[in-house]
Amino acid sequence: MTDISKEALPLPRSFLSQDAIQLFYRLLAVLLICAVLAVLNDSFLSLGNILNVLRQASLTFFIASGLTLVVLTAGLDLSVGANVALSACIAGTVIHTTGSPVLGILTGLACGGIVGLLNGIMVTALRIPSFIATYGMLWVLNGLTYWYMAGETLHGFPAGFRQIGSGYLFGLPIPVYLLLVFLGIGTLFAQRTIWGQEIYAIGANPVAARLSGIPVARRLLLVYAVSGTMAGLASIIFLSRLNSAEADIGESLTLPAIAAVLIGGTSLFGGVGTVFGTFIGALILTLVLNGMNLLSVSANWQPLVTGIIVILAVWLDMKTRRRAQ
Amino acid sequence: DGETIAVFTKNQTNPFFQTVRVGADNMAKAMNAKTLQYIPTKPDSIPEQLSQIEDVVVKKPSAIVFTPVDYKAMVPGVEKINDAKIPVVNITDRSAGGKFLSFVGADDYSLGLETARFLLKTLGGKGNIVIIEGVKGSLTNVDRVRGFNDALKENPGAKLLASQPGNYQRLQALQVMENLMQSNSQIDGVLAANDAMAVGAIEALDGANRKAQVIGINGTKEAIDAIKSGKLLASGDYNGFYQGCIGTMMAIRALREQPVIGEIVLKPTVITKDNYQPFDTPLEQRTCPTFEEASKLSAK
Amino acid sequence: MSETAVTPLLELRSISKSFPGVKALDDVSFALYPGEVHMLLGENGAGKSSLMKVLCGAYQADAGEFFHKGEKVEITSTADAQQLGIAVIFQEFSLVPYLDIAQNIFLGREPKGRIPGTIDRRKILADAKRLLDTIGFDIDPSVVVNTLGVAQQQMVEIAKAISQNARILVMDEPTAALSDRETELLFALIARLKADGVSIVYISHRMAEVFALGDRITVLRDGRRIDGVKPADVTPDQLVRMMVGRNVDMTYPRNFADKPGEVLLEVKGLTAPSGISDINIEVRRGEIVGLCGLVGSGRTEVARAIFGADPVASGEIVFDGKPISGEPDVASRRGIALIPESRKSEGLALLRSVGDNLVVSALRKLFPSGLFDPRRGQRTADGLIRQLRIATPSARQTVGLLSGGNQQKVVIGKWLAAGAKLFIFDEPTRGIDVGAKSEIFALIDRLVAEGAAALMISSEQVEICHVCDRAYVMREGRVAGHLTRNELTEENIVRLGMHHA
Amino acid sequence: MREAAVVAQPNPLQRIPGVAIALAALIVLFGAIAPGFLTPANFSNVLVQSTILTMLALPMTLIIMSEGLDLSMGAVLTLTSLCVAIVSLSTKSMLLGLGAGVLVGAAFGTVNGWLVAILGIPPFVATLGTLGMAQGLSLIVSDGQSVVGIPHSVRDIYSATLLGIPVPIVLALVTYAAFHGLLYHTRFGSYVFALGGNREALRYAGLSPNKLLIAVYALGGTMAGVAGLLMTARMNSGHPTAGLGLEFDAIAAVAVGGTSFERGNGWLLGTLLGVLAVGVLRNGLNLISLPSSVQVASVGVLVIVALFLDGLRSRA
Ligand SMILES: Nc1ncnc2c1ncn2[C@@H]1O[C@H](COP(=O)(O)OP(=O)(O)OP(=O)(O)O)[C@@H](O)[C@H]1O
Ligand SMILES: Nc1ncnc2c1ncn2[C@@H]1O[C@H](COP(=O)(O)OP(=O)(O)OP(=O)(O)O)[C@@H](O)[C@H]1O
Ligand SMILES: [Mg+2]
Ligand SMILES: [Mg+2]
Repeated sequence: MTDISKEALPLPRSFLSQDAIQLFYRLLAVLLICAVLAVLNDSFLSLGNILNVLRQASLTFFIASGLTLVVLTAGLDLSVGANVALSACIAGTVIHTTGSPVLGILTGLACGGIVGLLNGIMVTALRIPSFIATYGMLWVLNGLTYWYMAGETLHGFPAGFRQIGSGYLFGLPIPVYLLLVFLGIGTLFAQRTIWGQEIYAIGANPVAARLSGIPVARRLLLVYAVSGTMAGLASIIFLSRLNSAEADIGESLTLPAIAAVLIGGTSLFGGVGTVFGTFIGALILTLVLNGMNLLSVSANWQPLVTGIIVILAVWLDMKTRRRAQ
Repeated sequence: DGETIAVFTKNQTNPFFQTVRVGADNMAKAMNAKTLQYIPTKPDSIPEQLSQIEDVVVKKPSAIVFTPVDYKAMVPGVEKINDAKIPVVNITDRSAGGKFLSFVGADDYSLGLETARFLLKTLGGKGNIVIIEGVKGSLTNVDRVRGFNDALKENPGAKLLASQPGNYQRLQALQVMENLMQSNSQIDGVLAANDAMAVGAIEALDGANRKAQVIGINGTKEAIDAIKSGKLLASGDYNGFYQGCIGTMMAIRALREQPVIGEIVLKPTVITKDNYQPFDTPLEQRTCPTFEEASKLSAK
Repeated sequence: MSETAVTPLLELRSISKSFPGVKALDDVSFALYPGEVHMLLGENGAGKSSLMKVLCGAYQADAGEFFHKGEKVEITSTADAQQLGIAVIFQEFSLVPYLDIAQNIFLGREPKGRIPGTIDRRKILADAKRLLDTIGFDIDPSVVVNTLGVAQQQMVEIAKAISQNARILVMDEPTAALSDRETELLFALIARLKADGVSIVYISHRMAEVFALGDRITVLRDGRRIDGVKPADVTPDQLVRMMVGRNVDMTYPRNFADKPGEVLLEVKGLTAPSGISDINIEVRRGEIVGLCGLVGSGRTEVARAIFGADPVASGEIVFDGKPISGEPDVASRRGIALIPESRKSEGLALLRSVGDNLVVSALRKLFPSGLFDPRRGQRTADGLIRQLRIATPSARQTVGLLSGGNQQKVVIGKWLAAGAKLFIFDEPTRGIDVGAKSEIFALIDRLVAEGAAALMISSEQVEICHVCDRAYVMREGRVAGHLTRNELTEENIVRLGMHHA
Repeated sequence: MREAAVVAQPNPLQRIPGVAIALAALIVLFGAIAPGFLTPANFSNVLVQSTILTMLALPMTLIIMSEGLDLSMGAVLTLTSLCVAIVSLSTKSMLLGLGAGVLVGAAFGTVNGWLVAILGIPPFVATLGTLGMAQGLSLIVSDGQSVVGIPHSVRDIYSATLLGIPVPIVLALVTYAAFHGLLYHTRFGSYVFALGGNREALRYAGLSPNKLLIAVYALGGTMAGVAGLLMTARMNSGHPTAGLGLEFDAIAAVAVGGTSFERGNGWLLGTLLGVLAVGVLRNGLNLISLPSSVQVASVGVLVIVALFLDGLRSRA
């Protein structure tokens, strides 16, 4: 039962919307982390390192941006990491056998998208809770990938293809351009299209959304397919950046992506959050790891620190939202 | 003839264990036996390998060729096998307990030492070095890193800048390397505890248009290709294929009451661009050593 | 009972309570005497529920004092209120779905079993059975609450309140979801409680109940107390004027069309797994067609099946000359609107803003290019807020914070924006005050006058008789009869709707 | 929390749930094709292997009933397992080890409850955070190494038998009985139903939902502590990654077992069946030695199929 009095959102007094205020706090947090790291380490503020952080954040962001849409509908996609692995392996094989990067990229995106679509079908047609459905999918995908790769590594891709992940354009890494492009597209899609509005409405109350004439099932399919396609995109970036792929690359990608979404202020209950927030979430996560590397902090501390940051970020988010009343 | 050999490996994601499995299959086929592969569905999962042992004990294969996912935590599992009186050969990581017919493995320490020595020799005994470690606490990692460090100690001119874990993961190694390059303007050598991380580090160096000598360990196909193209300096050969072959051979020989060798520690080979050719053949086409060859290997 | 002779059982003095953007209660005083049924009246958003929440400690008043039997007390928590014997039956129930009736009644006060921490199962069932008997509710107390209907759940609520020896019972629109028969049961129970000296605060929008039950009436308007009167001293019209501060015509004037337009909706032999069969219905432009029957006769199911919200087994639905089938998005694109009976769970995204809720069905129409323009959305919402006189500080207010009537207007508003041609209302006036009611009917009248049509489900037969051109009466999932304008009387509806009458 | 539309739902006890069908089907299938499957020794195997998961899945059921989730359980189990190992190693006492493990587990559970109840952080987030913390602490206290050489008394817990029944099975049965009693026959159990079903009702009954929530999560942590002892006993050592990921298995077992994620509708027996279904599947596949990649996929398929069956029935 919804306790309105507790979840009461304030009347915005200024022109700034709640989301804008939250993003502002997050940017402040980013600046704070940057300031601390800059004081502790000389090389932190170098252009090279900043580009470095952005490039590293981009991979997390690609996965997390699609995931954001899923979470906005009050769903979850635990299979994104496994999806990246399978898509990368299949795309890699296609490039190897056909020699055509374009074909490979298309297969990678398609593979990711199809997996996402299957997730969507499980959630809509079979009505399995997304959390469970995508957990099942995670293992199915792992099984497929393991079988397909049979413990081998794919490696060695054409130089042109490798530019996507490791090339530069006017001094900026290409993934950073892609990041900006998809940040823009994602934000526009969520905020400035009717599909975006419908996705927010579905997250806020799926029953009411359906009875308001929103094609809920189709939108959910779209959202899961987009999430899958973004995982496919991430797999391409991964391939071209690392010049290789093996079956276990996905495992370490899922939780950071979810963490980025949550740190970015998207609510698991659906209907609240922004793609830009997710970008900042990815940035914060990457900055912290970067800082720990620069400061030579033992990696043993990394899970601990990440855990604390996730809790802190969400708590502060709730705090500031409440105080804004 | 027709014995079934249960082969336990750590995961289905690391190419190294694939070479072990192919080696075991080849040898079994050659000796008219067959293999059953047991691999945890979650990579390196201790509880799962323990469960698999329990299930296999029910199934009673003729013999077992066993790689523990953790050399200490799997001891109770080995004891279960012993209790069930199934002959078992230990390969790759030396189990901390239990009774084995034979141990076939490589010496991680000398592997790390030799490979690192090769890199330092190439650099003329000096330069700035970083180590990228594998999974903390895994036996292979501890010994390899110890070998790296001892090689560094022999070369006082070399300076260790950082030793950070990449968890045997390509992406993590790449990111660690990228970050380390920010705070260290000159890196001359990279000692990576496996090939995937070595290749990850190379990608990072390439991306920043910087050069350093990199070594890895395992002698995977990918590493051989990188050595061929001059990107990777060397890879310490862990000889997974031989481990699979010889482990299976010992198990089957024991069943057939032929003599076995109690311990074979494969000598490290540092694969470089001068000697990579024999390693450049597809796994399936490689041939297992004969017993005589194997006993020669053990003599060293 | 003379007011001067008896000290009030409970008295609230000068209570004020504000929420961001609204002053919900402004210097309200309220006295409750032993053994009386005190009706609390007011428009939607007048502050009735807020006052009761203050009374039971769920809300903290910003200012004001409480007196219990003449002594000053503090009520800062629900525990305080319980201590004073106050129990509340809310508009939303406070039952635990997967516990049985007995456990629900004695939640937190379970009889202890022999092993520490356990519940004495036999005693809790026996106690519950006894209690249910006293309120005349014949049911097995080990039935899980989740399987009960709304009315039955309400009875459990009342049993729970009584088990706490409540001396003051607050009921917030208790009959909103009850059938006539269930309502009679409830009234009988109230009479019995009253005889036992229990004081009852009763919030209702139904005039008939006010006069049937009330000993005294307090009227609120815009968070202020307007007056306290006795039913004998006022007429319904006077009461309404007090509530809305102006004259309201309670006869819901309608401009019945001389001859209805062409057929807009035709339902032929509709059968659905949800329990309706062989439904034949026709709705023409310019008409308001009633759909009546007892609660549970399947009216909601008909509405949902037409709208595509439930699957259909067989039959045909023709809308605007063409057959229609599929999900609600198809129906809504073709111009059908459903205003569902449970607006909170099915009609609104409670945590989103009024504006977001108002434009959600009209997105495709307002932004044919697919690109959303927030400013245009805002303007549309503002227009609807003005047109429907929705009481909200702004389009940015969270819709869950509006009063029930205004929430209902938002649900209707979203279909106006979408330009629907056929409006299916499921209990459109449930929980809605007289002022809003006549506004809503005026709105419906205008819509049909402009060529739209309406299919209206209502349990209030008076309303059906007043506003409908004709009506279908349902019984046990089938259409039991059809009543033309001239035949449309409460008597006829009841006769057709009763089981085997 | 969202107001769910009031839908009449049949009591899960009154229908045969998908999980029971799946379990029965698996047993019949493997009985027919897997050599050695239908032997007492193998059944004992499956049961023993399922004990650790049972100990996590039972409290997880209560946590999910409270509309919560505990993602930290696997990591906490890992940490407690290490604590058991380290403490029993240094004190030579199994009981002190168990005490330490349970204490650490309970502490983590309490922190989870505190984050969820008092700070109001969504359970997924709060426990994702503590997952990281527990994992980090495991690495730090062990420095990434296995802890070995612990006293035999610890190990005996896993290998000993009581009246011919392996002790882990006895422990799991006792735990199930305790949870069954707790959930269905105590006041606390009723309040757990109310936590997910209607928290307001608790408040009006003068009970503190926050305290109850903390208790539920603390119970989860405590059970992770007990399971940690079993894990240490099983491996005869402590290991910093031993239990990672078990929480998802536990959640899958709960979900497969028919506990819904809304409105406090929980079914303990279903959870047990869910755990067993996972155990039987893994065991059977090992016995027929299908390729390992098929085994990987099979658990996912089981989860999807069981929930799909349930979905079919609840719609029919
Ligand atoms: N928790 C809250 N936060 C903000 N505003 C509130 C809150 N609760 C009530 N209000 C506002 O206070 C006013 C009084 O609301 P209340 O619920 O008391 O009206 P009511 O008389 O019960 O109306 P109805 O007949 O529709 O139930 C309304 O304007 C409502 O929007
Ligand atoms: N959650 C529920 N649990 C059990 N029975 C229910 C539930 N909800 C509704 N019912 C019962 O199902 C039957 C059908 O109700 P439904 O609401 O469809 O009827 P209706 O004709 O639309 O009446 P109304 O709209 O006046 O409620 C009724 O007997 C009702 O009491
Ligand atoms: Mg009200
Ligand atoms: Mg109805």
